[in-house]
Amino acid sequence: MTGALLRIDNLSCRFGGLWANRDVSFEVEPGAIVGLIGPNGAGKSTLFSMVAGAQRPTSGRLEFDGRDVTGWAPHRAARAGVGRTFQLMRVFGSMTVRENLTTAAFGRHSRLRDARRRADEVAELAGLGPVLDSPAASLTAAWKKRLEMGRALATEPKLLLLDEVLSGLTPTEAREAVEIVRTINRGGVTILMVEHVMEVIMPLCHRVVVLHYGQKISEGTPEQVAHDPTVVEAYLGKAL
Amino acid sequence: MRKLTSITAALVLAAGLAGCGGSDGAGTTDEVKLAGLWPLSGPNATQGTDVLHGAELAVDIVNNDHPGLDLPLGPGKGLPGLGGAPIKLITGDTQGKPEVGAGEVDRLVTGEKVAAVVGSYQSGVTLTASQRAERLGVPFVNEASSSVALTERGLKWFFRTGPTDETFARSMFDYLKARQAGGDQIRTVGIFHSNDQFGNDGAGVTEKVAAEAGLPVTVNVAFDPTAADLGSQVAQVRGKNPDVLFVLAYTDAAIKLMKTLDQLKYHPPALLAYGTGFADPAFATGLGPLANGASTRAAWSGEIAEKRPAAKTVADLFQQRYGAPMTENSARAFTAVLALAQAIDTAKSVEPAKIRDALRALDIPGEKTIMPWTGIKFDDKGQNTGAAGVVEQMIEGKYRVVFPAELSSVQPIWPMNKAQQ
Amino acid sequence: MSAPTVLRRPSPARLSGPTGRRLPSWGTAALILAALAAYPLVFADSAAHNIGILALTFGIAATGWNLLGGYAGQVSFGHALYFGTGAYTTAALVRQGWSPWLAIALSLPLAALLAAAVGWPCFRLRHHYYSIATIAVAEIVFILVTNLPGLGQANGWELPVVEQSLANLQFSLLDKRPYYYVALGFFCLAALAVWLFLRGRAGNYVRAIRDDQEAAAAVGIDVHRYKLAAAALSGAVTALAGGYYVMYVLFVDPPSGLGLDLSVSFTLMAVLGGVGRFWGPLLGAWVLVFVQDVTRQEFSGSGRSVDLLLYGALIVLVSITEPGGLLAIGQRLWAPVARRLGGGRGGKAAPEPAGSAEVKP
Amino acid sequence: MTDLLQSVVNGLLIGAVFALVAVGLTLIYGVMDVVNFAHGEMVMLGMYTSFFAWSLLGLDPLLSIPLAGVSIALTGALMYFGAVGRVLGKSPLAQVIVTFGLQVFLRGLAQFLWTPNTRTVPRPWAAGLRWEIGPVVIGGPQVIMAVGALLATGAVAYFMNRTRLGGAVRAAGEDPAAASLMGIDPRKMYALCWVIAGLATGVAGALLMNSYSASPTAGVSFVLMAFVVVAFGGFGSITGAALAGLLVGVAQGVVGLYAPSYTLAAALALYLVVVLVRPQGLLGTR
Repeated sequence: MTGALLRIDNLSCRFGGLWANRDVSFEVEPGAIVGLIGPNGAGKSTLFSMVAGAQRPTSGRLEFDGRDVTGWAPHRAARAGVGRTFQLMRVFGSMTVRENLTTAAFGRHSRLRDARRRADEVAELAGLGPVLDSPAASLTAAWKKRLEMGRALATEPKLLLLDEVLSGLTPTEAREAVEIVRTINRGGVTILMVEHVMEVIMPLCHRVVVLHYGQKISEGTPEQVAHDPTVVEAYLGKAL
Repeated sequence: MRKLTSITAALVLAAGLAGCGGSDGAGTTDEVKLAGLWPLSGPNATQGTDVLHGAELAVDIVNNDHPGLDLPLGPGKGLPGLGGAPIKLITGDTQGKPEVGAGEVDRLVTGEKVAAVVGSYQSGVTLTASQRAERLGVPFVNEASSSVALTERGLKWFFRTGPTDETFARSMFDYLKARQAGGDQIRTVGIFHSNDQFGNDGAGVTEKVAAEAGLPVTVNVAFDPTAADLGSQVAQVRGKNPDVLFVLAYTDAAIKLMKTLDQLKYHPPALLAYGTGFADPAFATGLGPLANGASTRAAWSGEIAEKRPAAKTVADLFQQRYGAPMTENSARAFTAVLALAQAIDTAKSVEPAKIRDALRALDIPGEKTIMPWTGIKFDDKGQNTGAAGVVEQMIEGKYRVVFPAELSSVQPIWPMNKAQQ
Repeated sequence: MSAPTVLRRPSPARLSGPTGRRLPSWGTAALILAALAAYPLVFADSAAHNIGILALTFGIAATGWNLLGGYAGQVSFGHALYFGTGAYTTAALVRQGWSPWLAIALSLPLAALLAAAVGWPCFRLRHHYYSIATIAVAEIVFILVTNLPGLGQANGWELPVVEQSLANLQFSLLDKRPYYYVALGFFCLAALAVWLFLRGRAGNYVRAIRDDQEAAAAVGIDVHRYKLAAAALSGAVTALAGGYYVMYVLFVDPPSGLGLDLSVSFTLMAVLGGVGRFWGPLLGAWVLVFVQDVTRQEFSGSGRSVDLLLYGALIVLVSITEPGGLLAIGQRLWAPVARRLGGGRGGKAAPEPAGSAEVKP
Repeated sequence: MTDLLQSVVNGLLIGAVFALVAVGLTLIYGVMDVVNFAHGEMVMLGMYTSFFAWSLLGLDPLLSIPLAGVSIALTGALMYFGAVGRVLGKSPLAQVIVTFGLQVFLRGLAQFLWTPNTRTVPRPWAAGLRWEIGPVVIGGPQVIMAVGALLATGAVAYFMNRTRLGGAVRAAGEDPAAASLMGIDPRKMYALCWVIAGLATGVAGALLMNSYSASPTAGVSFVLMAFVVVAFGGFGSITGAALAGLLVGVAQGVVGLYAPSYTLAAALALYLVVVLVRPQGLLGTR
């Protein structure tokens, strides 16, 4: 492997007169866990949406796995190997957890039996065993977040985009979730995760990118970023 | 599984046979069952019920003694040819839907074992229902569907007592010829019709008869009866200003048209309608004086009762029984049922084939009917050759016969807007 | 004006009731089939057969509607278009002397193509926008067929009466059981096609699309393509009903083949019986055809019809009390009985959803 | 040329009525994101109210405007509390279906109570008026209906855009959660929305009785046009509906002149083009 798995090149997105992202560039190398952080409204979710194909960039270029994927439809991005979760937990409510996973697994396995097997593997990995036959709509938020991860994983992605999968969890739940993320990563899946709580992901990430007002203001190892005065100012400034 | 099915089937068959034992009625002469198919619920229920009343009254005339009534089967009880057997009318509701009408024919013929079917007001329903009667080999007598096509299908069991659109068109063009002879200028004709079956058929026939009469059709507007506004459509007619405007419209559009004519202050010298909306009592009550001047074809008119004692008796009986005046629809149904009863009486049998042969041979003179017709005699297509229409004009809130002269009681008002002053 | 976000977000779970049992087992299918096969033997008169034939035929159409409206969540109010495609194509070809079997068979791909062609632009629209668009398309076709020469216009088409045989799809009217059993055969065919579609990947996909279109796309589902696939099969199944219907009635005109009322009745049957449930539309069709027949007999002559009133009340009641329709109500009533009967099997049943969800991760 | 001019004038006048009918529809849509398929039936009930006010009380349709407005406003409230309000937050399918059910129900109810017969007010006061401007003739009822419709539309627009209560309704529509934080009960605002829509629709019904006939299906032709108008003007926009109403009116007038059978088809085609090409309509934002 020579190049990066994901290359974001001068990506911008504008809504009316408002820039949600402006000239953001960074790379995600294969096998890494990269954190994308920033205060509320920093443009993290928009950037995510663009990578996942759900939002068309105004300008700039996206390269994934050596291919130009700028402006691809979300299902094509998913087929190419970009899995994602949704911050607001969009599970398939009328289906059971197993059906949710099976549906996602159908992307790589056209036969029901194979898809089911993949679903069971993922359920095992994401610890979804106890709720496998429950309707997804009846799950608690913590379970739904876990299902979101499992569902994305069932598509057998090369890159997994996790959108605030840790926020809103109790400390115990969060620790378990972090463990799951690690396990997934050890299985060879590259991870790009959005969090706005820095403390939780600092120990998890190999590298961190900081967005503020739609622009990248810092990038580096968690330690480097944590001590970057621009970052501190952005967070404290926001707090004040 | 198969075993289960066959056991169920056997049980069920037994139950079915036991349940069905009651209906044996075929061929007995203690009463003659006739089916009456009309839109008794749904959007045309008012007309359907009116038609039903006409038919019921005819059954009453046959079944009960009406001494002195100069109509077939009037005096005496029941059908003398069948030992005084009474007629029983079994109704079926078509809801004005062709498919429902068809299903009802099957039910009444196979279930109730009726000897013949009368129906079914709308041409579309008559079409499917009479096809079923044909397949089942049972006579079908139609009372009020005027679509020419019905008798052009080569059916062997279908008979129509009433006039067709073409007959009506001829009556109206005869009227125009009479007007021309009287000095009115009639050089062009316009047609204004709803774009449904009734409107399309009527417009086609009008064009054909107009061509025969040598009158050019200068404007032919098909309108959507559900359109909110007819202003543009009327403006189009006004632009060509025909001397006579033929109209085919249901009630709502008929009222809309008259209002639009008034609002645009445009009235053709004559407006001749093909009944339906214009014959609906709601037309006169809803429009009041605005309805004045409109003319329409009619198969029957209250005024005919003034000229024929039998018609007067029947119309009075109708008013007595139903608290409403007899209409052309009820009169047509009355006539159809009476004609059918006469045929059954002559056939002296309830066998469908014999009834059909009797219908073929039927010949009732005009004065033995309540209609302004020369009589009832079917051609080989099943069309009554004696059927004819009259032309009426709305004068001071009432339809008056204006043509033919021998049946008319008033002079037509020409141009029509003179009637509105 | 931007749209409200909180109250609007639906919980689709309410729509389809218990999960995991949506597709029928062979046992249920066999039982239903046996009951349907026995019906014309139990009720032997022509009127009952007529009800059965219409219920099965409309059941086919409603099952077709349910695939798109219930399973894929695209509520069409224009399915009469596909029914009409089946009816008109069959009528046109049979009038030319074709075999009705061939004619019906040919009308199916035609309707599928038409459904896909209509869906191509319209599936970009969501919810009401889509529903209104389906009305618009169907009504435009209705108006065109009514007015343009060549398709019978408002007068409609009558089909010729020919020799009675299975090949001609015309049977005796004295005993309508052949009509009934052919309808049953067609229903089985339609049900099988829908079942085959739903049981595999496509079935999961369309349900995912109904639940959440964005999430569906995010797991790699080509939303547009699967909507089109569902629409195509749905259109073909509905056309099958139309084709057979026209062979039964031997007449078609715009109101009876393409009318908005027809579209509404398909929706109604599915909603009443249980939308997104396999047997729901069939149940709804039987109930509606039966209710219509009974009220027609009951109120005939009064000039008032009560069927519309009743239908409307039923739809409103079902939507506000149990969107799962009669089947869901039946299941709810049956559940305590089943629990008592099968008390010993409690351990095997899946844990209560709410309970299991409380298990801490 | 005269015909064309006449058609344009007719179209403008009837277009004003389309606009008023569309206002209620667009209001409910904009605030609640619900399409009221029973809207035409509310118009129809308004027409019946006006008819019976004439036949039983001898009131001219113009005088029964308040009565019809209030009656249909109540009907609107009833529809909201009895049915529509109960499916909010449930599946989108239930929301689409419930008003459809109401449509079938109300039409059936009218037919059951009042038979399918057509009811007309024979000689409303407005029918006595007529103006002639050059070759163009303008009927009194048309003018009265158009003026009344424009006034009513203006009143609704004023209420929604210029009053506190109207602002609260809009707030509840834009963000129910935020509105409840500000002490606005969104459900009350929704109910109010149905009342206002009912009011506007009832007024439209009474105005229509100056020239039209009441029957159970009388609302159909207006509601299909209203859908087109709402889409054309931008879902949720009252001003847009007013403008679009006039445009659609003129369009159907002109189409009526050249292709009289296709007025409705043309309007529906217009709807499809608008939602597919410019989904936000004429004045819709977003």
